[in-house]
Amino acid sequence: MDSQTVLIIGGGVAGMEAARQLRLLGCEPVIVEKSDHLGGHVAGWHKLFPDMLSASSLIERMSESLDGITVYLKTQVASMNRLKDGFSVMLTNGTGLLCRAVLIASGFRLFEASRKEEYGYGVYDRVITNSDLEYWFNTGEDDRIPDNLSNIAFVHCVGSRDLKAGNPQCSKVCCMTAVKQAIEMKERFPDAEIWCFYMDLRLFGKKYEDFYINAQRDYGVHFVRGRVSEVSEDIDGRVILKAEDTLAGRQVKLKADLLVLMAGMLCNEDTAGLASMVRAEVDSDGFLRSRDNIFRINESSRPGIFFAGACTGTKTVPETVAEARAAALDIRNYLNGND
Amino acid sequence: MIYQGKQKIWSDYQKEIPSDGWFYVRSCIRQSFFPASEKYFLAICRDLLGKDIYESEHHTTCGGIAYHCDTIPQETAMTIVARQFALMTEAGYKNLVTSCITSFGNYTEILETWREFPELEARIRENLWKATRREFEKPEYVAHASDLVYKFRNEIAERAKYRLVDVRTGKPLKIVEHIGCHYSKMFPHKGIGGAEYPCVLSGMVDSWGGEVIDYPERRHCCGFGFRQYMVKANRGYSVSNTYKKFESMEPYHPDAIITNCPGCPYFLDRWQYVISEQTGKTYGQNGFGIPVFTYEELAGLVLGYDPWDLGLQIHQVAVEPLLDKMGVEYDPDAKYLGINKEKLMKPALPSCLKCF
Amino acid sequence: MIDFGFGLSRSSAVRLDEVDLTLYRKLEKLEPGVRTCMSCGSCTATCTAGPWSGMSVRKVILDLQRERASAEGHGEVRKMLSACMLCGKCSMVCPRGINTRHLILSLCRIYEEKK
Amino acid sequence: MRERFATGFDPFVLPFLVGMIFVLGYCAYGIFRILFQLSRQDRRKFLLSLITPSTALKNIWDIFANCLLHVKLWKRNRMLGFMHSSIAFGWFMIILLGHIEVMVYCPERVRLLYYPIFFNYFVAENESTIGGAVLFFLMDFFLLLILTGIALAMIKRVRSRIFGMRRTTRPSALDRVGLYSLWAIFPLRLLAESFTAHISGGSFLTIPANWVFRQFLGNDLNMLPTWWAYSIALGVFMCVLPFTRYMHIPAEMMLIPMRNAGLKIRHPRKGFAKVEVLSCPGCGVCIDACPMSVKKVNIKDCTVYLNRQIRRGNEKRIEEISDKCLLCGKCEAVCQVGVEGPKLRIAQRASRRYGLTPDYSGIDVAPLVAAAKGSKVLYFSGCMTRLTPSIGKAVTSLMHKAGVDFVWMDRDEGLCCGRPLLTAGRIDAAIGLIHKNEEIILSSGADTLVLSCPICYKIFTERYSLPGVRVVNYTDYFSELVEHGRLHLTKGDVCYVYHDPCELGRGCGIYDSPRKLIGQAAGIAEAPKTREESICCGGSLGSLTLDFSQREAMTRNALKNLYESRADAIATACPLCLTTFSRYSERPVRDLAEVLDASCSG
Repeated sequence: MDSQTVLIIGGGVAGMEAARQLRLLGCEPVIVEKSDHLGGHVAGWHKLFPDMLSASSLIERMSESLDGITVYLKTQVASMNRLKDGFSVMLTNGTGLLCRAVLIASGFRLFEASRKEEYGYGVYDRVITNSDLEYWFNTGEDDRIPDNLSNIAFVHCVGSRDLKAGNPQCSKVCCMTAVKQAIEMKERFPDAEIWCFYMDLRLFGKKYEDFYINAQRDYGVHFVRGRVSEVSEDIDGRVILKAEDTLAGRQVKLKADLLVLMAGMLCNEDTAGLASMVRAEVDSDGFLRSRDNIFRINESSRPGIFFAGACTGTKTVPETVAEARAAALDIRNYLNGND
Repeated sequence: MIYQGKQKIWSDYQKEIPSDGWFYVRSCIRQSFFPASEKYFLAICRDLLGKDIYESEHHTTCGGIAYHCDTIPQETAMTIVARQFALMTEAGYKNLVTSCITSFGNYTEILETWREFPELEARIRENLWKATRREFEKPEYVAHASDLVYKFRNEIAERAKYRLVDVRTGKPLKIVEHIGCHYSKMFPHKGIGGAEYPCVLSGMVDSWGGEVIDYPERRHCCGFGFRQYMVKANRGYSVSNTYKKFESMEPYHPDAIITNCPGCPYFLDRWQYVISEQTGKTYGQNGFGIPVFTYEELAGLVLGYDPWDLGLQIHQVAVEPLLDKMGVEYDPDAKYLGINKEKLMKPALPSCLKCF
Repeated sequence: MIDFGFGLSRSSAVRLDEVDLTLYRKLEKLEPGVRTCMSCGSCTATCTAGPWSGMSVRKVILDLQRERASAEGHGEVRKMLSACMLCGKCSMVCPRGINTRHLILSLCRIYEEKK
Repeated sequence: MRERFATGFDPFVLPFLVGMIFVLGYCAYGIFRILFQLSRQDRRKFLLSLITPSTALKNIWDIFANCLLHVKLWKRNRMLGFMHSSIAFGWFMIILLGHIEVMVYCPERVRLLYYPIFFNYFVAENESTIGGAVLFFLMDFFLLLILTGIALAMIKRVRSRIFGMRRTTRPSALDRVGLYSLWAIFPLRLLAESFTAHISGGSFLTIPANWVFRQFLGNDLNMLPTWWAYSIALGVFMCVLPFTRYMHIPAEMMLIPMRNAGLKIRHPRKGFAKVEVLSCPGCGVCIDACPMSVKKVNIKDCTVYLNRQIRRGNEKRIEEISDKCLLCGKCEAVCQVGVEGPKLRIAQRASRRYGLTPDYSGIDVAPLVAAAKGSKVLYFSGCMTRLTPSIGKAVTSLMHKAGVDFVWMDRDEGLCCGRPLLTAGRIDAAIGLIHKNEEIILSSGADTLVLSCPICYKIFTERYSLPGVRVVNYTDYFSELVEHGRLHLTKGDVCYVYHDPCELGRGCGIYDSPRKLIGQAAGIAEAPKTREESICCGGSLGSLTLDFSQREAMTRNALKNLYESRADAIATACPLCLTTFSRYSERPVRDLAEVLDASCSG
């Protein structure tokens, strides 16, 4: 097969950046995206830490760079068969294509916050998720967010580091997202008290600590170490949170006007299906298994199958972008036989 | 509150309940505190709905109280439970229904433990054999009696004489549902509706025309807590928890409380008197308390049984205001009459809580 | 009133939205650094007065942030503060550079104002 | 000789007279007030010292040397010394000569305050007499001297850098009035005397000037206005004097005998403190000396501004200035009149009211006493040394090498020495800790207490009462061990610059022994600012409000001074200096004990 066609599954940040790089490297990328838009989760986000870059402008800029690349929206992979030196792929829109390599960039899904029943997402009027809040930042539309807020609570690790929720892993980005959103909320509601309930603050990246200090010093955000155990609704519709302040060793209660759940990142539900089509492996955390997690994170154990972004584990946007570029290079080398 | 959200959760927590052929085990506490409740449960099931429910005079405590009071080891409780299973097996039944929530929790916990540790089950079988020469089959289904009433709630509603509606205003009565802790907090999938928003009682209230109120301390324990009550020095802790619940439900002005546990109705009822004596505070209208019912009592009222036959006169909190709201016919003078209509003495009235 | 031999006790839970932060707000004005405490406990670990009194700057700050409005006199905080020897080791080790000595002195003065 | 006016009076003297009477009255009232503010013992002590011949003589000499000749200032800065002494001494001489003239020519007028000042107006004398020639010559000479001083003062106002001052104070509005009237006095006197020189005589300055003026101003109409102007300038100066920094002129004359009498600051504002504050000439020497002034925002927190704010009674600023200071003592070391900046600040801090008072009575010292027993020599490392374990380790090693049997009394746990509390103004609390430590040390049975931390050392020497126990700083102790041949130092290759810790150097006067020790153990170099002028590391516990980030510039500035020595490494003798410098230093920083230990074979 002489074709330089590379199938990219997923049109999020990873897929888009990999496509751009692959084309620059002389390949012919084809993007298959199951939703009706490019950009994945980032497209629905408002601002990206740590530079507070507008997510929509980033996605716009990335989309523009895809001019001329075949993109199938609202399409999924129906079947995929390994050929001698490539793959024969059938898409759900009826298109069949032959490609030399496949890049899985299928990303993640947000933990379904209603599964943490005790937090009452979907049951109480004033409970939203991090993603809902970003949507509200973008559109200003959400009936659950009232005009006057005097206490806003953020609960970290919703569906992360939680065996009972089926995900013992850390989702890595939620702490920083919570700090970012806390600051953004304080800017919108300067008189509100903001409370972040955390188990550990995992703020590891460049400038993240600055955000944390700013949130404390300049915005007076309260950080309470302790996981919220349960939430109830009061007669006036506000929510009452119960937690332990583990540093004070005392039970605390908070009546909040808005509760924001920092839903974690899980592997996309269709990733396992994709993996089984090409006999790629799924790791113990449900994400795809890389050849190793240090040196060959972009490679699967099968020739011609590559990974980029959050399909192999929780990633930040810059990490995803870097991985997409690395994967493009790996694929190019693979196609040239320089493995 | 988004009702659809709850419905979505309820759909995840439905359990299969066989409609017939039950081996019934009574509750230690309820036989003393609410004997009429168990009597009317059997009456409703057998006489009204025509179900086959069998009980054996040989069954004993399940050991749950002693287990939760830390006075016997779990193995002992397991052996007692094994004997009950043996009684059921001997009687030819496969479905176990318990009157007591703690028994329900105890049976469930033991069965789950045996599932995880089969060697323990083997040892208990050996223990039982050595002690009593009995053998047993594990029940196919374990249900709580309230599960059955929940299952038959619509049949009861069809036969209802009264509804949980204020006859004077036509508005639904506001009912607080209180679930016993051992019902589903340990094993959410064993309870109807799960642990966070169980619907076993709220389902009954809904079908019988009442309105369930959801107050912040809904999940909280009634305060009984076994050790907390059993030791007198700890009773302040027990009543403080009950107080917390009443303070939390007070703004909603509930008309009644429905419970499915032996201890809960007792403590929610009696502690209202203690709280009134200690703080001067009552939670019902016009100085009355909030009447507390077992689900059988409420079912009995709905079905039109005589309140005094249902044993409501032995409640601390006066039930008459609720009876009046529901429009239940009753004879106030018959309240303290014995079985043969002989006059019993009237109890002394509390200083603060209004009673009859 | 009947003496049952037991009685009601108040909930020990702290109502975060009802906490009386007057003292803490005053302290924030005098020593804004207090906001950046991340409860690492270095101050407590190094405290010269600690072994003799249980003094902990971290706990003092937290108690001020969490104390219930009705709690009388902040007994524990006062006790800890009056054990401080002002040696300055906590200021030296604080990774956030909080001027803990000034924080303590300021608090000692705020209590004066309270009277 | 003839008196020009039989009355011996002219209305133009009135401004001067008013000013003179006002200022004398004010000072007299001030003296009584201050005496009244002193405690009974202090007052007694002061009055007795005035009639004690030795102190009285010392007072006279000190006043002459400091107030008139500005000896101290000369040593520090010749230009400034000349400027100040020319004006002060010159003016004094003019006044003195004026009185001599009156006494010589018209002794009956000696009681008129204005006569010596305006002698040349009232008395016509001829320079041809010997007396006249000498006196007029001297008068003109001193006037010229003053005018040179005034000229320098004017230049200094515009370009202070010429005088080696980077920063100087900003005078207040009244200060300006005082300043300009002071500047005006002497040129006006020259004018006035010049206009009258052909009548009243003059000398090398006034006669030529008179000749020049008469070339184009042919009549005597200018005479009276210039004398008026001169009198007005004097009057204005004296009337504003109590409200300007020039108050230091009379105040210092009070301060010197009070200090010589051994008085101390006992009240933050009254008595001795008041005299110190009034004695501040506002020269601003302390600004450049202050380690905080490396940052412009801190300039207004130097001692000169503290004095100014105390005089104005601006409580908010007094508190800010008092609390910010590092108490390094350099302002005091460079101050010409000896204003005790740090002590004045501690007194302000001590006057503060707290709702919470520390209470250490509950501390059970029994375990500490047990830990301190077992040897005649005790080593107390202090709190800060726990954060610099290298010091404790080096001291222990040196002690072992010297074969000293000792006990490290606060090795595991210890109490603070009380110095931080004292500097924070919590004096009673400090005394509480002092008593606890005294109890431990006295119960231990030791006779020598070695201290490696100068912060502790200062309070141990000043405030502790330890009869039978010799309190010694480790620099002195190790010097002795070396002298007695118990420690053998081998000179290494590294060259150290020694940083004088504030508390050890300016605080306790120990400058030589550390240098000598380092010299024996390694090479030694000096930084440009050293000994009394050493720059505080910026880590001082003295400051209550400076936070971590604000101190960095000070530390870097102090390091810059040390780098100029071109030494390889920095040595100091204070755990706090060690920690603070280590944070930012480009060169290795070592404690004295580490330096010695490295070169000591045992």
